[in-house]
Amino acid sequence: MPQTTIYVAPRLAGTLGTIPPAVATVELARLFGRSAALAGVSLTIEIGRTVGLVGPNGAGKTTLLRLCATAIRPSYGSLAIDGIDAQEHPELIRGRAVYLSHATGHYDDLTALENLRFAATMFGWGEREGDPVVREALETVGLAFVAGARVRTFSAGMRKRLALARVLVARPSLLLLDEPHAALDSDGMALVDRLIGLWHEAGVTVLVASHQADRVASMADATVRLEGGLVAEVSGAGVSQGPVGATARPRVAVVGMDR
Amino acid sequence: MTDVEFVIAGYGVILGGIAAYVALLLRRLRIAREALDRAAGSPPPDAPR
Amino acid sequence: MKSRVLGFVALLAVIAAAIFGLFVVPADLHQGDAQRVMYVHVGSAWLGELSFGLAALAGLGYLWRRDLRFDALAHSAVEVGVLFTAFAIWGGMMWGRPVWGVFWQWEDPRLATTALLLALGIGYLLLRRLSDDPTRRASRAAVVGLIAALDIPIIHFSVIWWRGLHQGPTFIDPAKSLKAAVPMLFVAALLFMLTAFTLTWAWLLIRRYQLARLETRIEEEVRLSRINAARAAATAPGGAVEEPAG
Amino acid sequence: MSELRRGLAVAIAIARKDATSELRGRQAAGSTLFFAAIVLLLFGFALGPNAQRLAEAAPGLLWLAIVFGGLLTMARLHQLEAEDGALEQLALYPVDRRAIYAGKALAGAAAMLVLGGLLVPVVAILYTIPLGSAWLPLLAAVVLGAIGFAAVGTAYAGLTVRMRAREVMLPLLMLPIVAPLLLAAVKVTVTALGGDPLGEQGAWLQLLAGFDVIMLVVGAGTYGFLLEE
Repeated sequence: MPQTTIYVAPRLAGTLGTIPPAVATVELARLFGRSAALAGVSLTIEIGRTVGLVGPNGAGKTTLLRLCATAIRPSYGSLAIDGIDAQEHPELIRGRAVYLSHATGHYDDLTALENLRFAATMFGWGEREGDPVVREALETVGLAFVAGARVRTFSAGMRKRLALARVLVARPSLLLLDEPHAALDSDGMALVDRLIGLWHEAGVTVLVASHQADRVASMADATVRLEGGLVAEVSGAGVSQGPVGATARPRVAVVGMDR
Repeated sequence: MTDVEFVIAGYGVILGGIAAYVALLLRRLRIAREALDRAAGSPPPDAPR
Repeated sequence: MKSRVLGFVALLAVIAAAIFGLFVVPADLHQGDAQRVMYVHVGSAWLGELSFGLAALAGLGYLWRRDLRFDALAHSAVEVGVLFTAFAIWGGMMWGRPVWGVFWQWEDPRLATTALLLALGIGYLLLRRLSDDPTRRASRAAVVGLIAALDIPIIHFSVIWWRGLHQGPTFIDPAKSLKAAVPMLFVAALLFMLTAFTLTWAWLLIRRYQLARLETRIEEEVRLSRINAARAAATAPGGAVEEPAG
Repeated sequence: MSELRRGLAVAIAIARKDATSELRGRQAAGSTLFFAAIVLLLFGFALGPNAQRLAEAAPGLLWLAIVFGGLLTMARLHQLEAEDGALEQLALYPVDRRAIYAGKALAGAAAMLVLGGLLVPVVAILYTIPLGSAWLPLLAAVVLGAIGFAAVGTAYAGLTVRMRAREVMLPLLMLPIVAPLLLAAVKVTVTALGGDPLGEQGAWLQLLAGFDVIMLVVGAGTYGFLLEE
């Protein structure tokens, strides 16, 4: 088993020295055009927990992950990662919350090593200190043998492994994995499980959206089931669900209405 | 065209244009107010775009 | 309603200014009656540029405060600005054709600047139509409005230098240059129409702003109804959707 | 100080990444250059064959080809990011948005410099223009023009890359903005090739430089808003 080091973002002390929850949302909603991808989610996830996010397609799993990663802005409601409000200071959350998307986001004309080195620089590793980190990550995800090959030639599974390597190069406090097992062979899936275990041990909060409900349930402290953009059910430890009003409140920016 | 015709065309289009825009604006305002009352009143799921 | 009074005053002012400019003021000694178009042309051009300046400031306001009211003001200012810029171009042609024999005068820096302004405005409005998410639309529009407004002085300088620096024949040959019969009346007519147009512009802007706000509110209601519909449809027993708080 | 150094490292990493992709991308850069060269050829057919008239029009045609080629270049540099969700990943890295803009603008300016630089000899050949002593102001025009075009192009390509009808929106938004740049660049080129009786070349270079500074500042300041989803 290749040696894998997990790097974690420094802990933020909340007010009065308490540890803020990793994720805290109040009636979080997001629209795309006029369809409500997320209709109103009030969740609190404690730090260090591994949480499974399950539900049918279109339930809002990916939207919730992208909101937590600050990839998209909330339409309504509020969201705080490690106590940082996502609307006011998304820049402070970037880097702490790392998102593994379906789209692996690599540059086809660059080699695996070049893509990963670029990611390392972006995550703040210097040229020299980043190199061993990059090489070890490639080793861990089993892509060392194609380090010099262009990503254009990679299969979907290899691209997903490179995306996993990118997560290993980051220093997250919260991981948002969107169907990490997808496109991977059995070894790849085992790799994902091993990594999730390592992240759990290192105290990183992991939110895993997956259709492998049973696989996720066995590793997760808690499971959240989403349906139609709402929380249908929460089970397990470390995750609690808040109330969701029957009607959403218009945003302040719009309210100052003069008929 | 004589000078006067150009002047008439000049003033006509500009003042006429303003008048047309005013009419359009007032109509759109009326429609918007009705739509808002409908939307704010009893919002059917697919309120008119 | 305050703006109703403004509207009424603006209407009277425009009619009076038009009558004054068309009939009271004597024709220009060189350009004859054709010169009368200048009053509406100059008024429109000035309001076009004013609108874009206002839109840029409102855009900045949105980027700073993230309040959609700034966005509504920017949108309204550009729409009204495009209208007056189009009038300015039309006026320029209706004045240029009789006096200098051509509809489009490449030598006239103001005409070129106004044309680019029109293009910038149309680009802004098209950009808004192609975006659906209100906040993203507002951010994009604010940036485009800001860049456009910053470009206007550069355009102005470059076009003036472009024509002025090389000592080719200036487009106003002496025989055709303005020579007001009664300079006092000429200036009065110009200022009168300018004021009338500015009042009209202000009224149009207020009304258009109200319309923009109404449309934002409607969009908001539709968005909220979508969310509330999704919440109401939550059939899952465990769904923690409370009864309406009342 | 380290904040600035980090921003620089990020910008250089992004520019290097784009440069590598450009050089390796078999189709990209070369095809744009050929496109611009063919445009120049067509200009020749449209305005030719009177050599004297072509020589007179050459500066204008050169910069028109650079602008049209530039539109493709700017779109391509951001299309690079759009495939496979790279742009969203780029926006998620914990880096200053101005550094991302600087990196993309640097890559854009380099690509424009190559395009402009290679088109000058093409124009010299096609329209029989003796470059001779004019190369310094021409170089200044191409450099300042490239920077200015990339400064605006990076912001507007970033804005339109995820939009519907982006092929028409990028030119529609950009062309009015770069009108003064085109005007100034052509004037510098004309005075460089045909002599500068009025000594206006300096003024035009200053206008280009001013345009570059303004667009770089506002571009960097607003790029963050353009990345927002």
